[in-house]
Amino acid sequence: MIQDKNRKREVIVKRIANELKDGDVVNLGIGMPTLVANYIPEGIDIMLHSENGFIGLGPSPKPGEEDKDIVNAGAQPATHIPGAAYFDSSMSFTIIRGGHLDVTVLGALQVDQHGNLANWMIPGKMVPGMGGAMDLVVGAKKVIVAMEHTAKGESKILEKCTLPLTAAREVDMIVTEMGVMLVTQDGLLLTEIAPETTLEEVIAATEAELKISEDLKVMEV
Amino acid sequence: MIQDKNRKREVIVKRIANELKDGDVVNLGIGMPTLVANYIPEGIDIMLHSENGFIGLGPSPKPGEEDKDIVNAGAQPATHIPGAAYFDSSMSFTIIRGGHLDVTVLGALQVDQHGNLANWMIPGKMVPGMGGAMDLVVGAKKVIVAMEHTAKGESKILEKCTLPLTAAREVDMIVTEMGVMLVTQDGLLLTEIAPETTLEEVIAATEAELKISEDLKVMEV
Amino acid sequence: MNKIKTIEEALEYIKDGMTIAVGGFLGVGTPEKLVDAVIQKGIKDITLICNDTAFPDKGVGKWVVNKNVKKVIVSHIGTNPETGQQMNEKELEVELVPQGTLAERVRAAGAGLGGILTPTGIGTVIEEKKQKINVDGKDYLLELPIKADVALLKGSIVDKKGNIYYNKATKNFNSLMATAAELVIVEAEKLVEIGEIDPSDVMTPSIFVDIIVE
Amino acid sequence: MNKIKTIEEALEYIKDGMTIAVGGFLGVGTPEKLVDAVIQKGIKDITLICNDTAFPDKGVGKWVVNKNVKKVIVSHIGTNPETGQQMNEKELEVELVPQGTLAERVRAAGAGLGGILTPTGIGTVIEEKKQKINVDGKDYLLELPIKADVALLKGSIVDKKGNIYYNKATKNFNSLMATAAELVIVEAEKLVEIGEIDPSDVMTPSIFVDIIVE
Repeated sequence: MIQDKNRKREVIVKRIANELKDGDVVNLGIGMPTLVANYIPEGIDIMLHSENGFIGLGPSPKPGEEDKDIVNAGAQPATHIPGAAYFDSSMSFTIIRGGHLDVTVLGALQVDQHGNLANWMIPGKMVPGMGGAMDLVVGAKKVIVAMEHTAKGESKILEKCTLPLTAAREVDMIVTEMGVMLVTQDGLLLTEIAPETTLEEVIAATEAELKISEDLKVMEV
Repeated sequence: MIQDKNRKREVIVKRIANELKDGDVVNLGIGMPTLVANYIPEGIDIMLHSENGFIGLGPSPKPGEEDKDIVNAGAQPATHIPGAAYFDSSMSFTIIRGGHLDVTVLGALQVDQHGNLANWMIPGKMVPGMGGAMDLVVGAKKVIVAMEHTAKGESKILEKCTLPLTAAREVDMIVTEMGVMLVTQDGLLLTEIAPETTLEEVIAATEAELKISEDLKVMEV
Repeated sequence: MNKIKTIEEALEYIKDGMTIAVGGFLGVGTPEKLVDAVIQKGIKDITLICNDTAFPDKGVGKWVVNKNVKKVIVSHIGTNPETGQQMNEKELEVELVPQGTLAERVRAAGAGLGGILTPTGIGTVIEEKKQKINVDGKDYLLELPIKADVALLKGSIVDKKGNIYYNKATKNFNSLMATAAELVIVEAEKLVEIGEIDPSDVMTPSIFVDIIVE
Repeated sequence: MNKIKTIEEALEYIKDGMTIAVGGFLGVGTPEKLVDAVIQKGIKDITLICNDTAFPDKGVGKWVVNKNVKKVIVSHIGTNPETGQQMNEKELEVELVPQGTLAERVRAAGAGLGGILTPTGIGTVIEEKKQKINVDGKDYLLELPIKADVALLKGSIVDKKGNIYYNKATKNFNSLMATAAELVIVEAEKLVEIGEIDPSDVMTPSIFVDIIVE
């Protein structure tokens, strides 16, 4: 089982980066999902969507080279790549909601075996708001959850979410530091397991029932 | 009663031009309404809307100076004035339907005392389609009908339209070569009468009941 | 990803019976080369989504004359007598849609909306067979999305990634059709290198465009 | 018509209790001078329509800190701890709206639509008290227009007629808010003569703008 915090993140975001295909239009959520951009395989051409209003998000600017009119959806200074395009919020969500976004990668507080996702509030504690997440999860062709498998020792992969949902039955894939799970009609299917990790460890850390793929592979990260 | 075809048109469009106010955003329909642009009083600033996608329609270009990318909604070569703006059809009808258009001037086949308008088809005979007319009549703050009072001796101002409607109860004002009529809660109110025209002539040419304003004026044209 | 193809290559994606959305307003902003290529290839039974049927010798009006279409969904047919004639002879089905409603229905398809509520058409024949919904005491018609298999666009300036800039009154329905089709083909009036269109000025982002022809 | 006014003159149109729509995304593209002037004048009981409540020291976040607002209609409050705190203490009403739904609701108001159908929020608390409409076997929420008394915009380049050009990521909600308010005030980063913005590149046509400040 991977213990190092940084190594956990690396395993998760590297694996997700390998999931992307040439030509994909991708939205990466704030936090860990953003790091996926650092591992996109050579030779494939990805267009990153920033929901504040552009496609063609580039790397962070060098200090002193920030443009006040270019930020990402987390208000961090950003850049655009050649061939980028800026637009208003209505077009930004036309892209998201209209099925023009191939992949969205988001963090989660909880996700369950039906593909339900909760990531926008903890009643009475923390209510950041959903921002663009509800639209992203409903609209993207493929929804990938990027998160650590557990929080404070508790499983985040449940039979049924207990927190208010971001969207119902929309998650396609969950990637954690322990493995890769697909949401299927029959529940969660573990298709890949992380290096240094045993099947027993994954099952013990997962509240939801896990089906194990007959073709279970080790995550290539 | 005015008999000359050109004089009729002139009376109608001049009177409508006098109805426009400084700063008005105005859409002029194809045909006679277009001529209103030629009589806009000095010193008032009107923005003409062209539903194919711009605001700031200017006069026709000189022969040889046509720009293939600038036409009016009738596909005639057009120009734009300084400060014009081009946009797509969705913005064009946002302007129309969203209440951002002060005045629309349209022709009619029939109009009735309830403010119903028919101007887009004659079943079995002529079906040009409504184009932008249904949106214009529903959306504009003020709907002015510009037409001759009669067609082939028959009144075009009826108790009740018999042709398929363009919109129900949306017409505010009717201007013909015989006078100016307002659509009120109580029916049509004749507020102005054309020069060289008698009240008896107007009433005889109008199928709908006409209330006569106590303050009836002669059209200034 | 190289999106640049010949017109012949692009035409391979267009089949008989498809629903095709075409940009342009009375032919202005219509990709005439693509329109002509469809005629030349003899594509049949097209359902056309367009603002109008243009003129007999211009834009999609030529498709009506050449009988490439079985149905048109448009706001206006008055400038093309051939459309009215074929309609009267029941050779051609014509669905007339108010222009603003047409724009919103195409946009709704592109934006993933289930429909929009418009006041336009209330009290007219446009109401027929449509759901009426009352909001705050006012009646609206529920108008549903219209989506196409293929969209044919005309771009004034197109970069090699597919970003489009529409000059002046050529925008019209082009930017809407771009969002509402499975496959989007743009005919570039001027093809430029990636980066030559200022990213703030792009009117249709490249991600909507599948094929670029010159 | 001279639309150019001082900030003081423009502020005369803003009253306690008004619903004010403000452009910007986490403060980027927000008219900071107008925001500050509202604080300085001590306008109270504002209902704010904005993408978010920005940061305590930036954009409309300052209104929250200075208690100019009684209600916010936004998609996100996570970057401004003051919003959450006032919400928990019931000093501030917070209506959270999914960002894409917020964009469409503002647009619907501007476009004269009675509402739009979105799949976003189905199966979540957003459903509560909303009409569900099934189209072709799929459920959608009917979301209603949101309109403001006043919109405060930031324009990168504004001409003296009121045409606006938004640079890069400053477009966001500015172009939508412009359509959905009784009175529209734009703060120009750069004010230019009429005609200096290419008519094809205008992003908010002048007819939406009532007042220009520098």
